[in-house]
Amino acid sequence: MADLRVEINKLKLDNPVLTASGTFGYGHEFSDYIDLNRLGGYLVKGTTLHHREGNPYPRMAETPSGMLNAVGLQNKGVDYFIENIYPICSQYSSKAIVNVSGSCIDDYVACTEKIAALDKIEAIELNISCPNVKQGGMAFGTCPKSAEDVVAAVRKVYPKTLIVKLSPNVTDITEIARAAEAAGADSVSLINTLLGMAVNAETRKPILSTVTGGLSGAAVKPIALRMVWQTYKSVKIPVIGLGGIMNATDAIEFLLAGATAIQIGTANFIDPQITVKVVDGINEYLDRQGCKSVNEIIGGLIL
Amino acid sequence: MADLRVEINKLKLDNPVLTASGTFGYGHEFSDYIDLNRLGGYLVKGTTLHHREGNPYPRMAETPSGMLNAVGLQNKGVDYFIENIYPICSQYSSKAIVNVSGSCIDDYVACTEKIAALDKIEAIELNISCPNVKQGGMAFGTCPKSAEDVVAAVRKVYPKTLIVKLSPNVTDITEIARAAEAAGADSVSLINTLLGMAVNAETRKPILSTVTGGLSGAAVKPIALRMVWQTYKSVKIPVIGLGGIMNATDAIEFLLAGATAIQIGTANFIDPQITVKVVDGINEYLDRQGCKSVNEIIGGLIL
Amino acid sequence: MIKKNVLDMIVIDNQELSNNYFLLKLAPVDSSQSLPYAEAGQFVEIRVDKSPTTFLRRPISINFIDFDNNELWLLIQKIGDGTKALSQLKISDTLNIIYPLGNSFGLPEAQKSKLVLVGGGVGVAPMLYLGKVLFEKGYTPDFLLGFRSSSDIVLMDEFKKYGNVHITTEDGSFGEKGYVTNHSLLNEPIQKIFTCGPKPMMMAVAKYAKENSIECEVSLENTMACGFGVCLCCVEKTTEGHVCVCSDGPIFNIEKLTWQI
Amino acid sequence: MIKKNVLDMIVIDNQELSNNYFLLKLAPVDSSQSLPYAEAGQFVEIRVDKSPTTFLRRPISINFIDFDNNELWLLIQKIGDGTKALSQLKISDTLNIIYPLGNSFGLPEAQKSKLVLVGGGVGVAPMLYLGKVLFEKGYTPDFLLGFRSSSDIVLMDEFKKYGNVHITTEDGSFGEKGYVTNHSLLNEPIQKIFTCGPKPMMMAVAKYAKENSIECEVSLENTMACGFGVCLCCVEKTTEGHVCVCSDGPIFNIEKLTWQI
Ligand SMILES: Cc1cc2nc3c(=O)[nH]c(=O)nc-3n(C[C@H](O)[C@H](O)[C@H](O)COP(=O)(O)OP(=O)(O)OC[C@H]3O[C@@H](n4cnc5c(N)ncnc54)[C@H](O)[C@@H]3O)c2cc1C
Ligand SMILES: Cc1cc2nc3c(=O)[nH]c(=O)nc-3n(C[C@H](O)[C@H](O)[C@H](O)COP(=O)(O)OP(=O)(O)OC[C@H]3O[C@@H](n4cnc5c(N)ncnc54)[C@H](O)[C@@H]3O)c2cc1C
Ligand SMILES: Cc1cc2nc3c(=O)[nH]c(=O)nc-3n(C[C@H](O)[C@H](O)[C@H](O)COP(=O)(O)O)c2cc1C
Ligand SMILES: Cc1cc2nc3c(=O)[nH]c(=O)nc-3n(C[C@H](O)[C@H](O)[C@H](O)COP(=O)(O)O)c2cc1C
Ligand code: FES
Ligand code: FES
Repeated sequence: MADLRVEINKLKLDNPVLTASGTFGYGHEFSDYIDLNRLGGYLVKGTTLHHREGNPYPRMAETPSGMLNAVGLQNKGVDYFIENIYPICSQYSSKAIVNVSGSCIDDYVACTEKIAALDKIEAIELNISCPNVKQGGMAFGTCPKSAEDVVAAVRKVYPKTLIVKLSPNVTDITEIARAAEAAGADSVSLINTLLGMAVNAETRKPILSTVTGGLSGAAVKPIALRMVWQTYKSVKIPVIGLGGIMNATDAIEFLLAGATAIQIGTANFIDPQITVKVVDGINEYLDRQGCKSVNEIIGGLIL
Repeated sequence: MADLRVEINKLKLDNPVLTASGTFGYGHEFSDYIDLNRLGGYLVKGTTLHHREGNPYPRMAETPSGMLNAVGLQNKGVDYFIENIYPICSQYSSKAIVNVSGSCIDDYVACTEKIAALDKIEAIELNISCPNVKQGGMAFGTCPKSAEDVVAAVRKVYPKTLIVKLSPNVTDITEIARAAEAAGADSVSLINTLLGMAVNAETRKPILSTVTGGLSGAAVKPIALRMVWQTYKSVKIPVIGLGGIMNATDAIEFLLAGATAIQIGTANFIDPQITVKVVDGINEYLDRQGCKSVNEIIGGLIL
Repeated sequence: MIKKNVLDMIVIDNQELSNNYFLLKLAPVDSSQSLPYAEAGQFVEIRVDKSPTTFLRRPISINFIDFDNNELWLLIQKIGDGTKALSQLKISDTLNIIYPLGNSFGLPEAQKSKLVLVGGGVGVAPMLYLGKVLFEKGYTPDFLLGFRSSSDIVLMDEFKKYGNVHITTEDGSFGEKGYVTNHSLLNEPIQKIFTCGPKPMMMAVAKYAKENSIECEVSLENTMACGFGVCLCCVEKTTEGHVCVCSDGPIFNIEKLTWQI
Repeated sequence: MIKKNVLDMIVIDNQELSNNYFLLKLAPVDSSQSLPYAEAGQFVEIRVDKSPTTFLRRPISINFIDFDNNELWLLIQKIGDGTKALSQLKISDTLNIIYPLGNSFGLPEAQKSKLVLVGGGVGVAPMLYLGKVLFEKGYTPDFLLGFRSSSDIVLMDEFKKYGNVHITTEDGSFGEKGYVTNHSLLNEPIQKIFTCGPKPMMMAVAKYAKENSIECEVSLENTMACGFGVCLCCVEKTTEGHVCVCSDGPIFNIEKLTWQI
């Protein structure tokens, strides 16, 4: 039984297994399947200042070893979260992290300020990489300058752990990571979804109402792993790795490539118990490899 | 029996089915499996001015619905091609297109000049997107300025059909496509492989000798399709689509998204007869849909 | 809320019914475990292990539960790779399901006039279990089942156990010719209609119900990624905005929908 | 060059041998088609259809061809998902192979002293067919087969039909204890060694051969994407630079390799 504790700046996690925003609801939806307290933490769904209806149906297309989504940040807004969800989150010992989205800097800031007031939320994840909204979202995350601006603005109002979630739809993700770091981010998480598209040949129509959507799932793992490795080598703040993690072995690969913690997204849809299986699998691996702490393998890739 | 003929600038193809460079050898290796003359054409393996040994073994890792390769342009050089392969290519009526690579502009130009002298080679594909070589390769294809420079230099010495192969590892592929167009490209083909990585958790080592490699196969199809669609809308020259095409339906999706021709890569490894099956499948589709010519569906996505 | 279970099931029967329908009968692998209760209209999410092109689970309605024999029945149409792989399952193969999911049909307090259960094609699936539940409440449901042709008709003998069965076929090869909405049964007094089937059929049924002020519930089949309300992919636009078909549905009263009927 | 064929095959037998080896016997689906000729040392590429994690074909050596009965035998070790899916094939399942691929063992003009066929673990696979081919030339091969333990030993009766069989086990539970390179057979005059097995074993055998000036061919198992010389993924560094194991090999004379032995 190895020591699984990791730290993302001030945020102390019992283990490195988190869930990816937008794939885990508000967490409590999984209470029939797993003991939520066994997770290091969970990212609640993308939260915006105001209520958002999201994009029209259809929003999903299955692809080889993956899926496209075009949810478009449907959520009831930050006030709804505070009133109705926060009290539930507070019942779990596992750390809830709020994924904050916005269409302009002011919205990000206003939303963050409200979350900052919540005692039991020790960290936020700033989503500057959503490919499914017309304004803001990914636009912030594909250019170092705008990434820096939004992170700096949020940093001013947020004293707790600030994680910035990066888009993979860029030429050089390390450039954006360094911009986030320079603007005061405590950690970067990557990757959000890759922009993709699906077509129905018979009807000649796009499958998604929005034509393009975000690709996630096993298919993206090689790309995510590469980006985590590149980013790990180019920033000093801890990296949180995600993208296509389907089992414990995948998670371990991300830890070896430099991730201090990992997030599980799409895999929750296929196996709603996968998160705790990954916690167990990491434990077994560390025992098998004779490691006393998970920190021994973080970034431990042998070249 | 619909009319399958398409044109890529001066290059006239009997049908839109081509093969992707590096996945089809020099073509004749498939003569046991298929009648090569049934293809629109085939892209011969990446050819450089000088002989290249490529990267050390291991060069391949299987990934979910895809694979990573790190071949690194192993080839015997353009003179070898001219002496030993060109005579074989000339026996087929199907068009051979040479994929030209280099590590500096002079090499691209010198290699192109030699190919330009070959009567039966009516087109080249300029590979400015190989992720597996240290110098040149993808570096040319991830910045509009350098893409423009190399395309312009080659354009000067190459009067026949010049196709430029684009890298998907960029923030905005249409920007690079427009740069290639501005520099005189007759067509752009996309996508080359996505930069990825694979790790062996038990040994803690990267699987590829080069750590990172290029991702291809079904997994990348949604990304490729999206890029083809974006590029189709933003340039006037014909687009050649590829990336994860595994069957006729996939090929048709690319045609609908705006590809005038398509290339089949990794799928050749799994079914060496797939190319002719795709030709047949496109034909059946057009008949079923009551189309007289394949040109009726190119870019025919209904929004 | 009924607890959702992730269950390993064993195939105890897999029968090719007419044309491309098959009936899959499952029991818990652990035979000492009895199938938890589920309500009519709920569905399961099946993990399809041996189909390389099937990444996500597949939602399938509960066709029938035989609690005495601890059997779960699923009536499935071969559509694509996922359902084809399921059709090839052999006795004693195992598969993993999430069970039960979604809301359920609203059962009336008392039967006043006809309760009509309209199923079209594979949409007849949830009607069998619903019919049984109604039957056990002492009601007499009327099944109105529409098929392409006589060769598509499935589970007739089962439906007959729980109510009156009325059939339409598009080609007239059995029962009344035409669509379910043309069937003479609809001329009689109806208390409530429950329907599942192709969207155009459900819209026609909903239209009929609306015009005749009959209460009507439909079972939607929006494409799903998770099946339990966390991905927000399966949404239907309702009078209350986007709601999840998998968790707020799949059963909706037509009054809540924004269908243009 | 032998023509490469893409063949649909039917499983006529799939036997679990010891531990995690199994023997898959295949025949052309079209039973009027006879298996084309293949040489000893060649391999096939199998498409694994029912394993979602297996994207590429899997290379497997020809273990034996029974031309009289039109049977192709493959001896396979369960390693990962692909080979596990193959181990679950049932009689009359079909699968698609590319056949035959690669070069072949170099057969001596005449037998002068011992021809030793050294196989380790699943590396014994190609030795059976090679033994048969040598036997039919009138030679008497000596099989030197190394296993972990007596429970791993496979196909003994088959090997005995074509030559003398010598066994080593690492735990000494059968035959001589230790590795193949320690076996007493190697003290006798040897004309040529053919070997296939884990790389450390082949290197030890190659070293022995080199030191004793015995001609030696090894069968390599570099990871492959295509299997027929077009992807350049499977390369081995040789005295002539990078060559493809799938098309220039898998059989190499050790003189051509750059192994540090
Ligand atoms: C709540 C619910 C209950 C269901 N109950 C049953 C049932 O009892 N029996 C049954 O046979 N089926 C049922 N279905 C439908 C079933 O889930 C699909 O037929 C199945 O997922 C198809 O999987 P596949 O892999 O075979 O086909 P795929 O390869 O996924 O699809 C083949 C083709 O059909 C289209 N398609 C598939 N599913 C849908 C959909 N839901 N909406 C629109 N287009 C679609 C795809 O776009 C594709 O073109 C239900 C669906 C839902 C949401
Ligand atoms: C020419 C040739 C002939 C072969 N003949 C036989 C044979 O007759 N019988 C037989 O059982 N096997 C044979 N093999 C090996 C066989 O191809 C592999 O065991 C098989 O591909 C594994 O597939 P899998 O999906 O079960 O495992 P995978 O999931 O692909 O692999 C499981 C693990 O084993 C490792 N691994 C798999 N294959 C190799 C390899 N070639 N080199 C290094 N590591 C590897 C992987 O990295 C992974 O860690 C041969 C290989 C070659 C190249
Ligand atoms: C249905 C769906 C909804 C998502 N919603 C969000 C979101 O609201 N905010 C966010 O930052 N990422 C969102 N994502 C992206 C995931 O958090 C994650 O970055 C991505 O899916 C890659 O991880 P995976 O391959 O493990 O799923 C969403 C992904 C999916 C599939
Ligand atoms: C083994 C391998 C070698 C490749 N070599 C080249 C090459 O030499 N030149 C090139 O432009 N692209 C090369 N590619 C990229 C392919 O041509 C193609 O762009 C890519 O594989 C995506 O298509 P696919 O998914 O259909 O394979 C190679 C791809 C593979 C898998
Ligand atoms: S399918 Fe995920 S919320 Fe309904
Ligand atoms: S495996 Fe493709 S060249 Fe050998």
